[in-house]
Amino acid sequence: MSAAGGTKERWIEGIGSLEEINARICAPVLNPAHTWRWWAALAFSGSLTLLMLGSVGWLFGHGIGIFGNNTTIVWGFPIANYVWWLGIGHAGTLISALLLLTRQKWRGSLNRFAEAMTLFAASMAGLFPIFHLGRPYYLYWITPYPNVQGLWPQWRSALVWDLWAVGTYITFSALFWYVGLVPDLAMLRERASSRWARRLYGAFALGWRGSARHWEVHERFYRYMAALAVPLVVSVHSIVSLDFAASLEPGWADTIYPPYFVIGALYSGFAMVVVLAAALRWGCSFEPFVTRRHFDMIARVLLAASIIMGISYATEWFWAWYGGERTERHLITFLFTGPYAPLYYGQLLFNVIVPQAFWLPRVRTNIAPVVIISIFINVGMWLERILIVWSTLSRDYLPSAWRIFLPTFWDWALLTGSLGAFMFLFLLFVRILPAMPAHELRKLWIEENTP
Amino acid sequence: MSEYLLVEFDSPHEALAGARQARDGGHAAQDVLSHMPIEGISDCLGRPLKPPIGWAMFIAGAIGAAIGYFMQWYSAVIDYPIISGNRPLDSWPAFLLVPYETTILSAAIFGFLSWMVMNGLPRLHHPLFYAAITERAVQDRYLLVFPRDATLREWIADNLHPRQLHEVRE
Amino acid sequence: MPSLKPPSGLDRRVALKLLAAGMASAMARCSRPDEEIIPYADMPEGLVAGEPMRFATTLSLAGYGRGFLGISIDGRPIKIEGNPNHPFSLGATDIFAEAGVMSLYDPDRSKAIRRGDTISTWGAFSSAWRHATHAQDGQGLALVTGRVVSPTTLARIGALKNRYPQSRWYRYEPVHDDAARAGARQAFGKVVTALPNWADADVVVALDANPLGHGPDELRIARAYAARRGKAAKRQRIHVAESIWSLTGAAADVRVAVTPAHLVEIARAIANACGAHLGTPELPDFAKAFADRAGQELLAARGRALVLAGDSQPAEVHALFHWTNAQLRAPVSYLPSQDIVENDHAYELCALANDLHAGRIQTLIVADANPVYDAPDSLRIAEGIATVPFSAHIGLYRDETAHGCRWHLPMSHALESWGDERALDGTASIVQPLIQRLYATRTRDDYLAWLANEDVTKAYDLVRKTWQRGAPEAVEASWRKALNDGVIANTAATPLSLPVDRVSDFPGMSRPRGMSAVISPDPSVWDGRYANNAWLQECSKPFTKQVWGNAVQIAPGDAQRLGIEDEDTVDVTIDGKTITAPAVLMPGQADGTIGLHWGQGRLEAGRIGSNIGVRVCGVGARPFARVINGAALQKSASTVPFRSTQAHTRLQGKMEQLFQIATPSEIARTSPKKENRAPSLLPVPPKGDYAWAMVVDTDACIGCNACVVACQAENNVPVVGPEEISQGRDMHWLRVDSYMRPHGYTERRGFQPVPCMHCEYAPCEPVCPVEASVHDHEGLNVQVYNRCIGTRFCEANCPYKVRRFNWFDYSGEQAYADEGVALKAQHNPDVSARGRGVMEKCNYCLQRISRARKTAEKENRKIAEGEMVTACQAACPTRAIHFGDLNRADSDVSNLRKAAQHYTLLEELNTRPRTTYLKRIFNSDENG
Amino acid sequence: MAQLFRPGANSIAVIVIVALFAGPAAAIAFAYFLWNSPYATDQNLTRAQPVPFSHLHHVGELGLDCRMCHTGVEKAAFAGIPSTHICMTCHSQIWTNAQMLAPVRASYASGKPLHWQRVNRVPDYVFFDHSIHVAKGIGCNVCHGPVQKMALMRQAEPLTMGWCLECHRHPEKYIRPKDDVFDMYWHQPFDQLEVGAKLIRQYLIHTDHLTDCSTCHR
Repeated sequence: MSAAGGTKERWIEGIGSLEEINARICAPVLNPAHTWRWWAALAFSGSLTLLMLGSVGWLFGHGIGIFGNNTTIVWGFPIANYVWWLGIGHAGTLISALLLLTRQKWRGSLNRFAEAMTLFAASMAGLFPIFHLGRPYYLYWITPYPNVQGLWPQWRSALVWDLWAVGTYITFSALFWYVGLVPDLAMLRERASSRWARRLYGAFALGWRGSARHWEVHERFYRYMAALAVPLVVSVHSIVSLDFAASLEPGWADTIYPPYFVIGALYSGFAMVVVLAAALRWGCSFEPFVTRRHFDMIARVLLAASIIMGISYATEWFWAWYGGERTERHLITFLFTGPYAPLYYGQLLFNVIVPQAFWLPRVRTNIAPVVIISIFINVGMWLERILIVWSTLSRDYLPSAWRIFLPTFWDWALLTGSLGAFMFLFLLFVRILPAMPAHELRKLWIEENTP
Repeated sequence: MSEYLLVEFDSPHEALAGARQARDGGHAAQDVLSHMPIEGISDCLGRPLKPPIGWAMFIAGAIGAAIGYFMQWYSAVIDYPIISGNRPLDSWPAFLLVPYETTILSAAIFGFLSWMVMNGLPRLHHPLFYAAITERAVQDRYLLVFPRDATLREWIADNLHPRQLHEVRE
Repeated sequence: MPSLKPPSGLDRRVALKLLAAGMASAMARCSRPDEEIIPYADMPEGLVAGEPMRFATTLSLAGYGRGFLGISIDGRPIKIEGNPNHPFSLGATDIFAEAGVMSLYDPDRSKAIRRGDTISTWGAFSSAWRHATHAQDGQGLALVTGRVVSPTTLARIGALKNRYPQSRWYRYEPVHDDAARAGARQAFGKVVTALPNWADADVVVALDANPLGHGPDELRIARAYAARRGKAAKRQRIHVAESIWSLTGAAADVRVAVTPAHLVEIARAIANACGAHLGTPELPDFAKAFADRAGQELLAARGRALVLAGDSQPAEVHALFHWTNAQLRAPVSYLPSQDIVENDHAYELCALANDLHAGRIQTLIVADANPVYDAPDSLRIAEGIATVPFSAHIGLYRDETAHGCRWHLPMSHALESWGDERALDGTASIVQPLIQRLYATRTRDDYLAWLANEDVTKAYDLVRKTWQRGAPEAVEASWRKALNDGVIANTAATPLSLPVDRVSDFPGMSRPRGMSAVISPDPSVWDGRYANNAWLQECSKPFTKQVWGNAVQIAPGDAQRLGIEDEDTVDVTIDGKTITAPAVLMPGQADGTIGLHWGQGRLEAGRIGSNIGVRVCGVGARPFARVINGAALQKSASTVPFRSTQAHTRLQGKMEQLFQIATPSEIARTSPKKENRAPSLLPVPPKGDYAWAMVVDTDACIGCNACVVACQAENNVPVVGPEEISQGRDMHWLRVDSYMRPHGYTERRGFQPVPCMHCEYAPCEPVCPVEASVHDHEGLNVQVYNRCIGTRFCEANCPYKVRRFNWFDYSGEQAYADEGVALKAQHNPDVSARGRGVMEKCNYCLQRISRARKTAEKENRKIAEGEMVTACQAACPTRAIHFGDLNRADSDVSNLRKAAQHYTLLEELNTRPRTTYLKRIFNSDENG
Repeated sequence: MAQLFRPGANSIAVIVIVALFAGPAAAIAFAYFLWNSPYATDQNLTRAQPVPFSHLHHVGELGLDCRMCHTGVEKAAFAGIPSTHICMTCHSQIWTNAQMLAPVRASYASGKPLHWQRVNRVPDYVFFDHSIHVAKGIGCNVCHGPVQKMALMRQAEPLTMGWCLECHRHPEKYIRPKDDVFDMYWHQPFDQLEVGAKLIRQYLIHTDHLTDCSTCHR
């Protein structure tokens, strides 16, 4: 690129040298500034994590009767939380993979922490199906393992598919993330002061020397993984959507579900990335790497996604009306007029209406509004998930089975607890590992600064 | 015991140029240490690098797919056929999802293993680490690696005009 | 002897436990504790361990006996079934009979003699009795009982009377028939029991009469009713005029809802139609139309027409209808009343109150009655009893009266007692114990005999004495036969032929001010004596679907007028007394009427029944008045939760497909159809040795809930309790959905029992990740509890929502888990008790199928048609539930599936249910 | 700089990584074999009994028929443990004052039953029925082993579900003529498979239903 077009086009601002990049990126790990913020946040999220652990103990002690579920609305918060968290977990891998394949320069500043987010969010997601089981200690029966009963999983069940999809996704993301980390771990190995820290980072750096062979293998492997990641991500939330779509229930048995779920996943995921990016920018002074332009780009993505969500909702209404199926129609009227109506309007507002503000460049390029709208989007997406679970089961085929779901304290405790645990893990991550991929940013900086 | 001569450059381009020159001068560098990938430099080494990691992953994926399907088919059709919603015992459409995932899973895992093998990692202890400069190689420098040899050293000093030369001894 | 080292179990088990823990308890099938087998020291004759045995016995309702069979395994009664030989069971049961076992094992039953609150001894009581202050001749000695028709008990009372000539016996039954008795006196000059021969009537007109509702005659009538619903027989037409919904009203072909005052006018109109000249009735048009039509049809069917007046009707109407029936030559048999006491029930209770307050009673024995709860507050019975020097209560529970009395003597449950009962028609049957008495209790007869200090005081001897007839060996033979058959041969009374006095004058009813409260016994707990029976408390009432409480039923019109919403809490004020309860809107109820139920609001029922709902029998001046005028209704300040198992009952538009109705002519027009099924990509189901299927005839179903409780007893279905119900959770495997469809000026109601559909293409199965929900080769959709991990995907994907989940450890943590031991004894050992976190559901009584199959296979034959009977099918008084093998072309179910009125619930989903339905048929082609 | 790691570290690192992948697999395999082993199934386990009853003596030496004591075996699910009364029908005549039999006599006198320890046992959720197996030609010793050789009763087979299925899937391998069910010395004919197949048809055994879950679990 030309030096002339320099400043405006840049993704890294106000950096004078490679050393500066390294120093900034290692700072939170090796010599952090204003740590009190971090400790405060850690304490807060830690207490929420304790709340989660407590509720889980209570749950296993008393049984899932402590949730608000009932005879007909057999699924409640845990399933909604599962879908929501997993959705958030989709952005990371997709950012690093899709943007890598499409050679997007702004990927560099986001992929590392986005992948971490993916990992933590997916782990949270993975927990909820276990919490929701009547007999969680028999979870392993879903896996094919040699046993004295001579029994196997029932492979036609979407839940078994979930297990494989989520399991694969978490393993895959972890590998992808770790391999990307290795060169930076090598850097930390050399920069860390204490001998033990160096040995620790050194061990995980596996002796990376940055030799030409290393880079050759690394680049290829990284690209192939990216190529695998995209179909994987798409498959995972499609399979999750089959928990609902592969059923007979009104409002669930919809062919639109898989794409609609995948987009929804990216949507919430990118929204969460915005929040975390802002937090890092503020907390770790990563201003040079996470610029207004980054937020602008994500905002555009969110805008596009919000429009697709709007279309998906409209499609559901249209088919309910056009298909003329009694229960489908009744379900839509129920959504608009029933006891859940406020939530449904909230969903539409947050997921479709509010994000339209991104049409205005002024909104897109200012970090505060982007972050606020992103939080709205996350709330809206959670509402969508819970309504998908509730509304259908509340208005099933037989009126005699119509019930209403009333969440209990434990429903809320587990949800907020999981948020805390997620935050907790993320905080640990920024203090232990480089939250920005130093080697990629160095490359980018050199590209941007070579005449 | 192996001893090296490390030739330091300031920028990727100089490093690349140096490597080319050395190759053309008949003294192709053994290796390059850099904090970032330098496009095309692998062709300037003694023998070009073409790690077949793609093939490794492809084969692993294929095997993963086969195992994934066989597992379901064997358990649901052969070992314990059970009537479930009167679906066919071999419900192949439903049985396609698990293989899809196992394909990717095994490709990834095997890919990671080959990543290590082909990189010769883990290699926590390496003679090059005796050189202090290797610290910077993973941070902001570019080093060509040659065998330690006086004549070669002079030739390099004259032709590649590097920033600096380092020798690695035990 | 060889030295035995104990199984070196412990260390190994510990090791295994740790290991298991280490593997995240990966291998749950580890470390089994030692288990003992304890054989009999001396095995009883004929007993085979674990095999069910049936014994004939008798349970009474409102004092009248009905013969049933008790199933007992290893000496534990676990289930009650109908006795085909008994004319008032005819092989069927009702909820009270089914729940009998639950009462037997109820841990709250009284177990010890008590003086005040302290546990006392028999010795202490007998000395106290000897010093009781009543005179030698019994002056001041009072005995209070419910209705008594048992020969043995009557003999005891007689003996007591001999011993104490001046003593006084007060008998009253809360759910009484005073109006009918008075009517009979007017018509025939004496009290008689009028039993309609329902099956012989082509036209029935019921005026607030509820013969299909719970009561001693229900099962007999229901059988007859069903007999006339068959597609072959010439259909009966049932006209019902009533104020609030009754089961008979729901079963009616033509129904109007009018106020009690108008009911009397309808009676007048009908009598006029039959030739009485009683002046012109004042009726609104629709009611007049109803009366005219009913009158015409009655006349047209003279000889096969029948009019019935309900207990809420004044004596005049009863008398008038006796006359009308005579004019119609109606199929009614008049029998001498078994209830030998001349006075009416309400009168007796008032007399008791007066004598108590007048201090005419020094010694009071209350035997198996609960006047303190039953009597209206205005009688101040409790205060009266408090003034009595010596008062003793004999009863199953330490109830309100027991608390009011000085002494309480625990009574044995019928299933652990010897005794006898008579049915409405006098048919006598033996009460035979199925188990040794669980606690130190005695039967009512024991106590009475002792009080009368008879020489014999063992219930068994007393009963034997009653039935000493003829030569000893003959006696023994007939005794064995009686025990075996469950009825004592030719003890039924012979019908009387009675001249009917001409009814001259017929007073109209003055238009009442305010609203009229129409009160009836609770459909679940009767007059309150079953209030502590958890099965019955959780058995949802037919129309309101309410459980664990009672409600105020009001007409939508009134609700609108008073600004009352469904489930609002309301105050009903009657004679200055206020009842606060949730309101439930009942389309099809007469404006200006309020529906109330007796039986709730018990204070001392036990841990289950106390403080549930509101006490209704306290209001009013007359005891047990069925209609009280001048009631006021208003929205209440307080709120009482309304707990029901079905919130939505009204079907409109496309939803009417869910509960299909037809008229005979429509059925005639539709030709019997082949089973035409929607195409499917799925293969045809494997053809097993049997293809079990169920057809539920919603036309025969009267919504009595017997099937629900039967299922509960047979399958160890736990009770969840009021809190869980409010959460929207319940456990019934078989629910009876109650539906109504708007129809002209009224509503048409019907019932749809919904067990598992056992879909051939079951949606619940492919979604289960662990093969816990699977099909077997006989077409059963079975749930493997021990494999279930509780994902609940199956229920989520079940369009019929028939699966039930153990959110908590219901089978262990019932309201009385602490004393659950006795209840465990009720559990059917052939059925697993489900633990926490597993799904369960109807399995067509798999244990019965399995037993039938084994019996058949041991004889190298197939299960015969009709050999396999499910619990719900066995209980059903109208034989609405048909079960059998579709592989037999000639089987009952195969034929019904071809019938014109056959339909499949949610057929459009093409789940191919094995449980299907027959349409409800309204035998009246007028529409609206 | 000095090296961070000694040369040995390279090998250690490799070993660790290999362990990461091999470890879980090994654990699962181990668990499976453990849970199939007598250690977990209680196979061959004898238990302390109030009276050291010897099937070896009663069946092997005296040749008593199983049904003499296990009276329910043809009628009911539960084969039945003999009541004290049954023991005493003989032991009121012979060994009338054997020390070993004191508990039996005590029980007979007091009417308090003997407390035996269960040896062969399936979980509560398995509804096993002796009578039907006996009626369809499954011999006692197929499951209970050579009882006539056991001085003390022990669990002869693992009694795991997998073990049950083996027979429910291939009854022809084990079925025998009804008359030989109680014959402890019965030996399979050389053409067992043909004979078995014939008996299955003859006894109207519905093989497809045998592996339905509902056959044993409800």
